[in-house]
Amino acid sequence: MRVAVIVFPGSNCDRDCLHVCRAVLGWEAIACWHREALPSAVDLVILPGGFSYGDYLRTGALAALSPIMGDVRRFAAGGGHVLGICNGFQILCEAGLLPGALRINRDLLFHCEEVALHVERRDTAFSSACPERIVLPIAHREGNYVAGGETLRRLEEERRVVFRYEQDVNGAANRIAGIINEGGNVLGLMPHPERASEPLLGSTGGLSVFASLAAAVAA
Amino acid sequence: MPRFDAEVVVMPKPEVADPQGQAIEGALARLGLTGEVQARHIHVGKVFRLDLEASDRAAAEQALHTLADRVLANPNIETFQLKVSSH
Amino acid sequence: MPRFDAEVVVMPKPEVADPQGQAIEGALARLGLTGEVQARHIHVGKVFRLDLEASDRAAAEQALHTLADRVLANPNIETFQLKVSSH
Amino acid sequence: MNLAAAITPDLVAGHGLRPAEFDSIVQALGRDPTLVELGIYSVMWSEHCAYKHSRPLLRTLPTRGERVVVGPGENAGVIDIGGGLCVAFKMESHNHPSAVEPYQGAATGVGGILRDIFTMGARPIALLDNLRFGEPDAPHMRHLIEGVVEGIAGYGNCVGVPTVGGDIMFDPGHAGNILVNVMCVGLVRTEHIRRGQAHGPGNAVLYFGSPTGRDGIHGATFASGELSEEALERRSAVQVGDPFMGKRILECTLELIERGLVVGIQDMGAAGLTCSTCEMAGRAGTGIEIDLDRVPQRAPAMSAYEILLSESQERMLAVCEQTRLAEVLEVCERWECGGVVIGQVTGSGRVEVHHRGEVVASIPANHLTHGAPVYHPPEAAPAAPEEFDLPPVLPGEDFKTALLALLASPTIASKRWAYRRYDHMVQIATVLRPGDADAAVLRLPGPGEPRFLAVTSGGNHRLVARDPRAGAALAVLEAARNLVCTGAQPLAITNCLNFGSPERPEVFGQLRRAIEGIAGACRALDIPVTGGNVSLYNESGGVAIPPTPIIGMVGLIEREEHITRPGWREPGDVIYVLGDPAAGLGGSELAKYLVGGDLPGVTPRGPLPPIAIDREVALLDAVRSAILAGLIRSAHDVSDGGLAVTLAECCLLSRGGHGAWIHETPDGDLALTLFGELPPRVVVSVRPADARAFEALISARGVACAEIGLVGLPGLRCADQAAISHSEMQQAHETPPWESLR
Ligand SMILES: Nc1ncnc2c1ncn2[C@@H]1O[C@H](COP(=O)(O)OP(=O)(O)O)[C@@H](O)[C@H]1O
Ligand SMILES: [Mg+2]
Repeated sequence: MRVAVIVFPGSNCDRDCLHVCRAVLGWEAIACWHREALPSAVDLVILPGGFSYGDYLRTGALAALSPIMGDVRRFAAGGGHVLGICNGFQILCEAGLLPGALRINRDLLFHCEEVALHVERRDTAFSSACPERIVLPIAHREGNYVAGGETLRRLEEERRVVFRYEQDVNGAANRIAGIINEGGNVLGLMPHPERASEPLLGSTGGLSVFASLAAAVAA
Repeated sequence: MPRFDAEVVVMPKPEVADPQGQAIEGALARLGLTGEVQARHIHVGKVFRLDLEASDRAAAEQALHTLADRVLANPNIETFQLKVSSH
Repeated sequence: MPRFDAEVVVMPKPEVADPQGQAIEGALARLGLTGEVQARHIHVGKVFRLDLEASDRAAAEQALHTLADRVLANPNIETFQLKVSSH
Repeated sequence: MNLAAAITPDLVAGHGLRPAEFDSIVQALGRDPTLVELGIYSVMWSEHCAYKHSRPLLRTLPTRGERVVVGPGENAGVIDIGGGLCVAFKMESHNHPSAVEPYQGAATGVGGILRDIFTMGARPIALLDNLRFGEPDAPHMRHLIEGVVEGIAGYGNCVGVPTVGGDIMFDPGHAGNILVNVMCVGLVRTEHIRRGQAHGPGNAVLYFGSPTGRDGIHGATFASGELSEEALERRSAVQVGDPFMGKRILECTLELIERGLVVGIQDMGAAGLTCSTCEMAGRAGTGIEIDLDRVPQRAPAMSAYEILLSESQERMLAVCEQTRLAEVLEVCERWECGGVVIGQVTGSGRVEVHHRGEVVASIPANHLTHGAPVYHPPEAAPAAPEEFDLPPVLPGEDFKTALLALLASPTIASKRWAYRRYDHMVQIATVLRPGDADAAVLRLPGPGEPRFLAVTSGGNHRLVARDPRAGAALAVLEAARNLVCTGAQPLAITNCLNFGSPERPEVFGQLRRAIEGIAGACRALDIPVTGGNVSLYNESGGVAIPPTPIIGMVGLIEREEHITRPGWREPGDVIYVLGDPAAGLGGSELAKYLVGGDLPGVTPRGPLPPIAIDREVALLDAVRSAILAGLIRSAHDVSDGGLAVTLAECCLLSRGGHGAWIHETPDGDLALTLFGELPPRVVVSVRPADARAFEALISARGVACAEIGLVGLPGLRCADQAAISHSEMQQAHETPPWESLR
């Protein structure tokens, strides 16, 4: 498994993703600066969490315009797997790779805590190894998913909501925590699977997301 | 090159929830700051002010539109208004 | 009671650092999004649009000023402009 | 040289310089200073930079130890934790800026302490914040609390450094002058440690980060030829933090250092460019020559005075060899943080500043950094605290009411409302998170079995107000107890001394005693002080804040199995309280509850009971040995609210939801046993099978050890009192501070 973790100015979970990929999963993981080209022959691209461009303008908006996003777009168009975590999800929405947008939480506050998720589908590249329910940490102030009524209806109809909060944590439409694109190869997820991948840190719910990806790539 | 003062106002689309506007409305109701006067339907947007250097006003307006549409606003959830005036 | 459309524009004071404006300017310069046209001195502020119900325009203006000064703007680092028009 | 503005005695006084200080300046320069030089001296010789009142006292702190790599005097202290790894840590105050503009004041406080850490070459791995507010129910105070907490979150979250600890206390004595202290901890490999020293005449002086604006310029308070009316108006612009730039200069600095591209480096904090150039030259015994025309500027037409004294945030100054300059600038470009050579290192021993073709300042660096006078102001012994009569002991049913009230009181209640807004998990190393235990525990990187760093910061100023020497010693001991309860060995402290005006004899008396107390406790624990900060003149309306020394401490846990938590583990485990019996209820949270509040003037209630530091050290040793021997299942420090609150927390933190049945009250009286707070104690639980071995180990160390009960069914049952359920305790404890006072 060869993974590229994209580093934008202001990304701050890049090192965490690299650590989990390398030290926990034993994958080959490459940090890729946003002004460089995407390395060849990668199996997975991760857009990590953080505050790309300081979250200025809109979360993810400036990063979505970064040179590397052209490569990511082509990679995704070719069927490559892309996982956007937290800020990465925001970037995918801003880049138009996923529909909708993430706005400020209903209570206007940053939330750092563990939340329970219902895994809506276990037949995707990102969730095939997940149990029905997983607990993952969230850490965001802009995690309130919004989309037009038509888009929401399609998302639900096409079963593209893969992860749903059990409780309403931030005001997100239909308690959406993670969605997938039409091709099933691009997933945006507000909670942080990389923060729940080692028993020492309290929980391992996130491992199942990575295990799903490993299976999908191997298939 | 001529210079222009430009302004872009970006507002949330009316159908998109505006938690900031709602929070302010709630706070105002509680504080009773405005006395007899009722404040309602508060919406919070962003304003960008900048200088543009362009060959003429049409070029400036064109560039500003591109900027607003591609960068400053997210057309999924926001609308924008432009203003260009001579410096 | 008569209704008024009100708008408050809150901008960072010119002497105060505007990291957001600076970051956007830097990103735009690198991306070359505005083509031939140069965009400079970008400042980012907030816009509040609301409805006011007041006995008359003066009362509406008065209330809006209180609102802006006490709630919507942070006088330490921001200035504001008001606009009131009939609905 | 531009001597345009006449240097009048008024101008000198307006710069906060005393006549004798001015004479010393004239003597060192051999002439009158220019206005710019006066401004430079004014900030460099301010209390904040020069420690005029505290330096002789600080010298009495123990600063040596075999692990100390860098002691006080640099941007941060550094200790060696083995395996080629060092810990850099320091604490800083941002009290006054936060009182004026809470969000930005707190945010820039975080930015500043982060810079102090990465400037040493260390990657910041944790932030802690210690906040002191007035009672939270006043609308104005609520605004300050919200702003400060949001500001800390805003900066720390964005930069990606977890905020893992600290404390928050509410006291009418801080209502007019809130305190915002922030601590940062970083990791650095020994070979990457850098100092703020400008070695090597001929080397380039490089500026990177944000441009300079008219932010936070203090100095003179009135106009002069150079400073127009309008300039004055603009002058004190509030500093606005830019965490995005903060993150970029962090990464840029660490890359420059790791690649060996800088000789010395320093951030621009208080007094900006002036302070960093002078300190870097002063420490290296060299000189520096800079040209202000090359300094990136945000505002038009800035004067030399303004550029030099600006406190714009996120700016760095580095010294590099000319031959490596191209590489240096490439790194700066990559991280998008500018990078301009503004001067060079000289051998002159002077800081020489050019602006628009003129020399506007030329000062011996050493005189600026080390020439400031030292004052020994008159001091008075703090007034003896009034004795205070407690209402008679708690009548029967009231135990439950009292405990729930204490759990909900703002200072004791859970601080989840605050730390939930802080990203405390980023960097995926936080093993014990805020709210989990007495200290935060972080996984250290490295090959092999993981090791852990425990960090804590705090200080109960109410004890210091009652007895500055003993109270400050207790703050050090509490920090150590917090670490020990998680299984760590305490290694070193930093501190922030928040006091009123040292020119008040009683305040200076408090300061001296507090420093003596800190020094004494550190000596007894055999741990050094590696740095800190002094914040004086914390007053409002002519009244000083309660003396508030805050202690930050780091410790090491060598093995995962030594990490200890406060929550009960298994029903049937035996509960012990370790330490001498409670010596009274004066000054306790219970007393405060019974008299109905913390009225100003009532706070220091009665003298502290005598504290035998050697017995406290023995207690810590005993707990730690028992943890290392694998005899302890859970450990929790007894502090505010006494044993009752501690036991409630052990229940709430029990992952299995276990409760406790307390059948013994060894101090005789129930109220005293459960609500007495001093001398310090620790609650532990032990497997029944280990009880004998445990008792033997503890008593062999001469430490008092009383079995008080058993871990059992959910809820807390004490002797013949009504049981209190988990949900009742939970609900009280999770009450946000502004609601409990409604
Ligand atoms: N209370 C204190 N205890 C120990 N050392 C202190 C204390 N206060 C300041 N120092 C040390 O004095 C030096 C100067 O401190 P300071 O002026 O705050 O540095 P900076 O400007 O870099 O923040 C630092 O090394 C600091 O650690
Ligand atoms: Mg410093």
